Amino acid sequence: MANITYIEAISKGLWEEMERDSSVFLLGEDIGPFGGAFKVTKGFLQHFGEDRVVDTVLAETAILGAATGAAVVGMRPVAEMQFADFVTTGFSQLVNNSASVHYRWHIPCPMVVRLPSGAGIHGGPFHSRNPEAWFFHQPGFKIVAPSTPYDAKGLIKAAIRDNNPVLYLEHKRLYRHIKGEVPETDYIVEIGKGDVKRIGNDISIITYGSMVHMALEAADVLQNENGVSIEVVDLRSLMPLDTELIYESVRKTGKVLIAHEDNITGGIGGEISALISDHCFQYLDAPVKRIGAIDTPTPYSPTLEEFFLPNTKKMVVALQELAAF
Amino acid sequence: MANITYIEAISKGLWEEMERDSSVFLLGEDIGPFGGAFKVTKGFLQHFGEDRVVDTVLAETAILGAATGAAVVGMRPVAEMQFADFVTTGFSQLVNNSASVHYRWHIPCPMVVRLPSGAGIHGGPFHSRNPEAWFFHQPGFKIVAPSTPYDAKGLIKAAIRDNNPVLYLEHKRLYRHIKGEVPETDYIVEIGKGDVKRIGNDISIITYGSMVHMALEAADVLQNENGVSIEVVDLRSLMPLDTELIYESVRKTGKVLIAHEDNITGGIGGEISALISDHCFQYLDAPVKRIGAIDTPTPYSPTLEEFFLPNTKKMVVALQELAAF
Amino acid sequence: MKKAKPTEKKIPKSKNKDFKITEEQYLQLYYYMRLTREFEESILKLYRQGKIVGGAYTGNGNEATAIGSAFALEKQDYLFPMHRDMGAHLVKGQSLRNLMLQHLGRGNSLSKGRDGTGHYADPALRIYGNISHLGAMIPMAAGVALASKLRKENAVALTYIGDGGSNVGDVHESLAMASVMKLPMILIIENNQFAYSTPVSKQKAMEKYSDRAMGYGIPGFTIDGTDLELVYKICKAAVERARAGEGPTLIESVTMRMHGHSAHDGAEYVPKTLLVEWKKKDPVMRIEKLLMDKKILTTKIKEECEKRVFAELEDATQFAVDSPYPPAEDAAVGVYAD
Amino acid sequence: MKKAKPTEKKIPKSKNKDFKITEEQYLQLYYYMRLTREFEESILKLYRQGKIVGGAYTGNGNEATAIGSAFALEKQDYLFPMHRDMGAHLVKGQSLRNLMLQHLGRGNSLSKGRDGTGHYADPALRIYGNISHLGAMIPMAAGVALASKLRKENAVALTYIGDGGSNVGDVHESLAMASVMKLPMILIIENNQFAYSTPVSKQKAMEKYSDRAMGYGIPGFTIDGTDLELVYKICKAAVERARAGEGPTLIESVTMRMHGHSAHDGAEYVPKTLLVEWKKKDPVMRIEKLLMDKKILTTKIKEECEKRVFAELEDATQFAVDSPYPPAEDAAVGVYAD
Ligand SMILES: Cc1ncc(C[n+]2csc(CCOP(=O)(O)OP(=O)(O)O)c2C)c(N)n1
Ligand SMILES: Cc1ncc(C[n+]2csc(CCOP(=O)(O)OP(=O)(O)O)c2C)c(N)n1
Ligand SMILES: [Mg+2]
Ligand SMILES: [Mg+2]
Repeated sequence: MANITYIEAISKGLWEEMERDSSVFLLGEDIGPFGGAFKVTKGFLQHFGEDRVVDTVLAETAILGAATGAAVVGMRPVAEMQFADFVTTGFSQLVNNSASVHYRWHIPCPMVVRLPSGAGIHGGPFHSRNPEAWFFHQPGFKIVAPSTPYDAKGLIKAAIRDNNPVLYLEHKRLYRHIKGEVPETDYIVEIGKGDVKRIGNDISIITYGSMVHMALEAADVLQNENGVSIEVVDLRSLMPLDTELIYESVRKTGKVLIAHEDNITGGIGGEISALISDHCFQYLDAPVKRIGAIDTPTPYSPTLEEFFLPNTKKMVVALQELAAF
Repeated sequence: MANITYIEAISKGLWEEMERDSSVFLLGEDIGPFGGAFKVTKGFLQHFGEDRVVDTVLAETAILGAATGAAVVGMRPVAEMQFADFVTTGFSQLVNNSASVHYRWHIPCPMVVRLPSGAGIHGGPFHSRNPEAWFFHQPGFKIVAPSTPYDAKGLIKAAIRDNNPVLYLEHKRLYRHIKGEVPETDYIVEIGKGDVKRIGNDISIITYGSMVHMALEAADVLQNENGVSIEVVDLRSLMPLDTELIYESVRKTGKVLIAHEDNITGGIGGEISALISDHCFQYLDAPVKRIGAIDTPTPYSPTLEEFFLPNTKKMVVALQELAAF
Repeated sequence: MKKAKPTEKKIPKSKNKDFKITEEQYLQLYYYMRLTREFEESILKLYRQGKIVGGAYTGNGNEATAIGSAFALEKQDYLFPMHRDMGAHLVKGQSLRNLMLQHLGRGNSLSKGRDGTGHYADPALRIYGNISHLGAMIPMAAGVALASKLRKENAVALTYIGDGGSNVGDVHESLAMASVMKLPMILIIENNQFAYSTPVSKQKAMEKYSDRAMGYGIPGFTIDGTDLELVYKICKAAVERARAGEGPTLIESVTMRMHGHSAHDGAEYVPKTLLVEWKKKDPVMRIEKLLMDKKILTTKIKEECEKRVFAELEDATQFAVDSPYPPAEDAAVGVYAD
Repeated sequence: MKKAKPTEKKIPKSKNKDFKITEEQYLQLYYYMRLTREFEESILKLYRQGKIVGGAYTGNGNEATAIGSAFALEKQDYLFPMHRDMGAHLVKGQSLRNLMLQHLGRGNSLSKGRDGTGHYADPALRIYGNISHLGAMIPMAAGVALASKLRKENAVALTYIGDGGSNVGDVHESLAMASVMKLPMILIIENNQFAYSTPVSKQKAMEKYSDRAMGYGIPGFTIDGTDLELVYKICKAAVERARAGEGPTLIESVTMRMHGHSAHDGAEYVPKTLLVEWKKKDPVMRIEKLLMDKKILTTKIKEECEKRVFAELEDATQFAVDSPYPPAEDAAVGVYAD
């Protein structure tokens, strides 16, 4: 066990998989000598060499398309987007090629796209994207979004071993902000399995990524100030969803708050809410509530961004309303 | 009044707006002498000339970006995608530029993107897209999806007059399949207003586009075979949603089937379900149900495509289950 | 850095000096040319009979380009054909039955009915078909070329794009990547005078598509795409170059789309004179005449060839028509690999 | 069709033969050069003080390119600057206060705090700032050029991209469109030797970026981007050409990014010798020396200029620092226009 940051956990997971399997290679912008904009791949070039750590031209369509091509012929590329926002520049490759390869061609497409995501760092409209909902709607992807160093390492390893295109959302605000115990022995976190990060009885929070930490804080507040017991379900995988875990929690508590940092409308919270309504109808004691960013681009100024984003305080208010329902 | 097809209604609406406002112009692939892949703009070049009907190079990013640029400086471009599927090739322009212009720059971006959408014509995975959910999730767009010639004409005219980027989904299967009465006098269908296409008391179907016609057929079956009275709410606008109309219908019937041709998971049905659960919780007599395409790419073979798509029969089954709940 | 010449029309000197086509190869080529032409005619016939599931795209006029280029490949090389390159599929080893099944959307087709026409992959033959989005396969071809380079496979990736499709951003990004990394990739721009209804004069302002090669520091050629020998030899040189680790080549093959854009398109927008002009350069006729002149092809061999072609087509058509559509529920499986 | 020459280094002959720079213009240019340099130094200082909201991008080394090019525009022309073109904003008439407010994300900034740095638009000045996605503004610039053409406005759209960003597909599609339609657009590729940490040798395999012009049938130039006069004159010729309806021009301006990629980047990956070499061509020093040599600039004028620059900067900085952030609830409004 080592107490390491979220970003170190990603690096370690990548490193171990590259050691384990020579078909794994990295490609992206500035990932070589520079080690990437966030330094996830620092030292990789020196250790693994130029054939495993491939610095590319500045061109996301080429990166994502090349990753898809290499995957189709049996390599295991891990493509880095410098910021998740820039995945839009190669969108067609992902939704048209990568996602449909197996369905149409019956060939695995074992690739990973690393997406440094999320707001709260004053990045403004174009360095703050949470891109999950677009790909969540495209059959063919797996999508994971770890909240802890343990999950970050376990999921990057699982993503690399998976035979499908996996979108790996790494929240930039967690990179150096969150530390945790991570085994140094080999382990994976199974894709498609959520994790109850706090057990509770009165309200379920269904969430993932950076919001898990706010949910845990909000749960403390509710416990201490209102005596309300909150269960925090960390999805970890957005696709496939661990619906059984969600339903189990909802059947127990009867009240749900779905929380994501992404814009509310059309976010994956809508789907989760619809699934819960459909499958847990008779267990619900209150309407399924959602919290997320308001429906605007991510604004730049600190005052605006704070208003825009969900946070612990806003969650506390939503939970108190639910508790009172 | 004239009895015309859905596609004629679109052409007429375009034509009238071009006559009315000289800042309206068309751009796209093969839209000039050829009149477009579906012949929506047949005869336009001859009448309006090359400065109003602009044949472009084969390049969707350039088309959508150029439309955005022209709109920002006060033109009213109407861009045609030859098939809605190819909007993915210019995705970044739309979600990054067009959608955010007003929020970030405080300048209107009055453009329309025409998207020949939908499956059921054996187009296979890449000529069958229903692209609405991606853009539904991006703040900044308006999205309309007419089901009748009347709405098709009224909405294309409203879209052109709107000061925002409007995505106009025209269902290819309706083009020459559906006829209806359309006024020859000037009128618009207001964006953001749905329409109850059939009044009923027992179950609400919330739907749009080609599915409206299946909903009406299914409603007949339910009425005749089961004595169940179905209300059919045609959204017409997907963004903004006419939530009041939806809630009103649900409060009356207490049971809801949301129907779209798009893949279910992450489709806009999830959002609508979540909104209904949140705002009509105490009126619901049954879980909110959804019907849509299964979660795969659109397959090519007729047998597969039929299994993949929702249809009247499947709606009837879903409605009967709801009725029995 | 080697300075790319704007266009070289001559065949670059081979290191092996071994681009001679043997008699046997000539006859093979002739067979593929005839087969491709007749196969596509069969497709059009089936289309008119309502047996094709979706649209039908044919490459009449493009046979020499498709066949000459694919003939330059070895078994280990990767082929990413476009919608007018049926001949390339055949040369790379694809069976008529499989191609027919694809067009008829049958359950035993390579794509199991999930996609049509040339939209399939056959890893054993190293054929990876296109998707509809023009240009979208080229980044994948670059990726395969990259994989080949990283694994030291010595395999080349050959791909194609139309005069219209060449304007899509994917093409540029792929060429930028492939040229910088010296990937073993060849891109053939099939300039067949039209992109759907749009004449090539509305797709480009430069003289020729090979003028774009210089912008990536790679060799560029503009050649007569109806000349089978020339196509083969240029491509062979490009393959050799790619295999030697010297990077990609851009080849503009100038041809004419002799049919409509797809089977439903009457192509009234194409000036008749243009068709008359190009008819004289019909690639199938050209090779036939050449081989007759060379006395490689005799009337007897020709007749045998025709018999073989028609018999094979008969077999494939019957086989495909008799094959069932996939079971409906099959639609739901296979989104994910295990 | 006119055959584009691969690269022309000389200034094309003007029809007006009127590219002479007056003394007054020289002094204006000098002022902008100094102002830009000092403005960006202020930004870096504010960044170190934690007053900039997000990242801070500066154009040290790029001043002559930004200023010389924008100086070639008229009032009716459209400017689409990139992140290293602060000087272009200033020349086109933007106030220091507005630029400062943008960087500090204040509520009274042109973007009302919704976006930062040069990411704003000022329709009155016809400035349309970039978004972060490299290349994404160029299709918009093409669209504005198209609007200008359709409305017979006689206005030109000038835009920029980096050596790295030039590989993005948007650039290719825009040049394809602009060249075919002969749109009044000018694209300057600012080759400043690096794209973030990546040296330009890993972004291109051709000799120079202007080699791409031929691939669109448009004129291409590669020039010393530290030479203010040269940049101005080439751009003036390109503007004239565009205004005459002859279409776009591609200009590679060769410079050096003398700072890190952004304020947080120490740029350890840049060889020190390269910086030393380029320091000798510092564009601000170059123009200063030239004007001194020409006796247009005297010590007195220089001191006055400096005083003015510092006073203006002082004013703008104070004004921006004193301005409030937008009210939080403001975030919710303005997604749609009425
Ligand atoms: C990205 C994209 N945009 C539009 C289309 C629609 N489309 C299909 S083929 C075609 C014309 C293609 O012309 P060209 O590239 O010259 O190839 P050709 O068919 O002439 O061989 C068009 C516009 C498409 N398939 N993909
Ligand atoms: C499409 C896209 N991909 C990646 C990035 C991240 N990024 C920002 S600036 C930069 C380097 C840009 O280099 P260059 O284009 O040469 O411009 P310079 O900064 O050197 O002026 C990168 C990779 C981006 N902004 N947009
Ligand atoms: Mg063509
Ligand atoms: Mg640069």
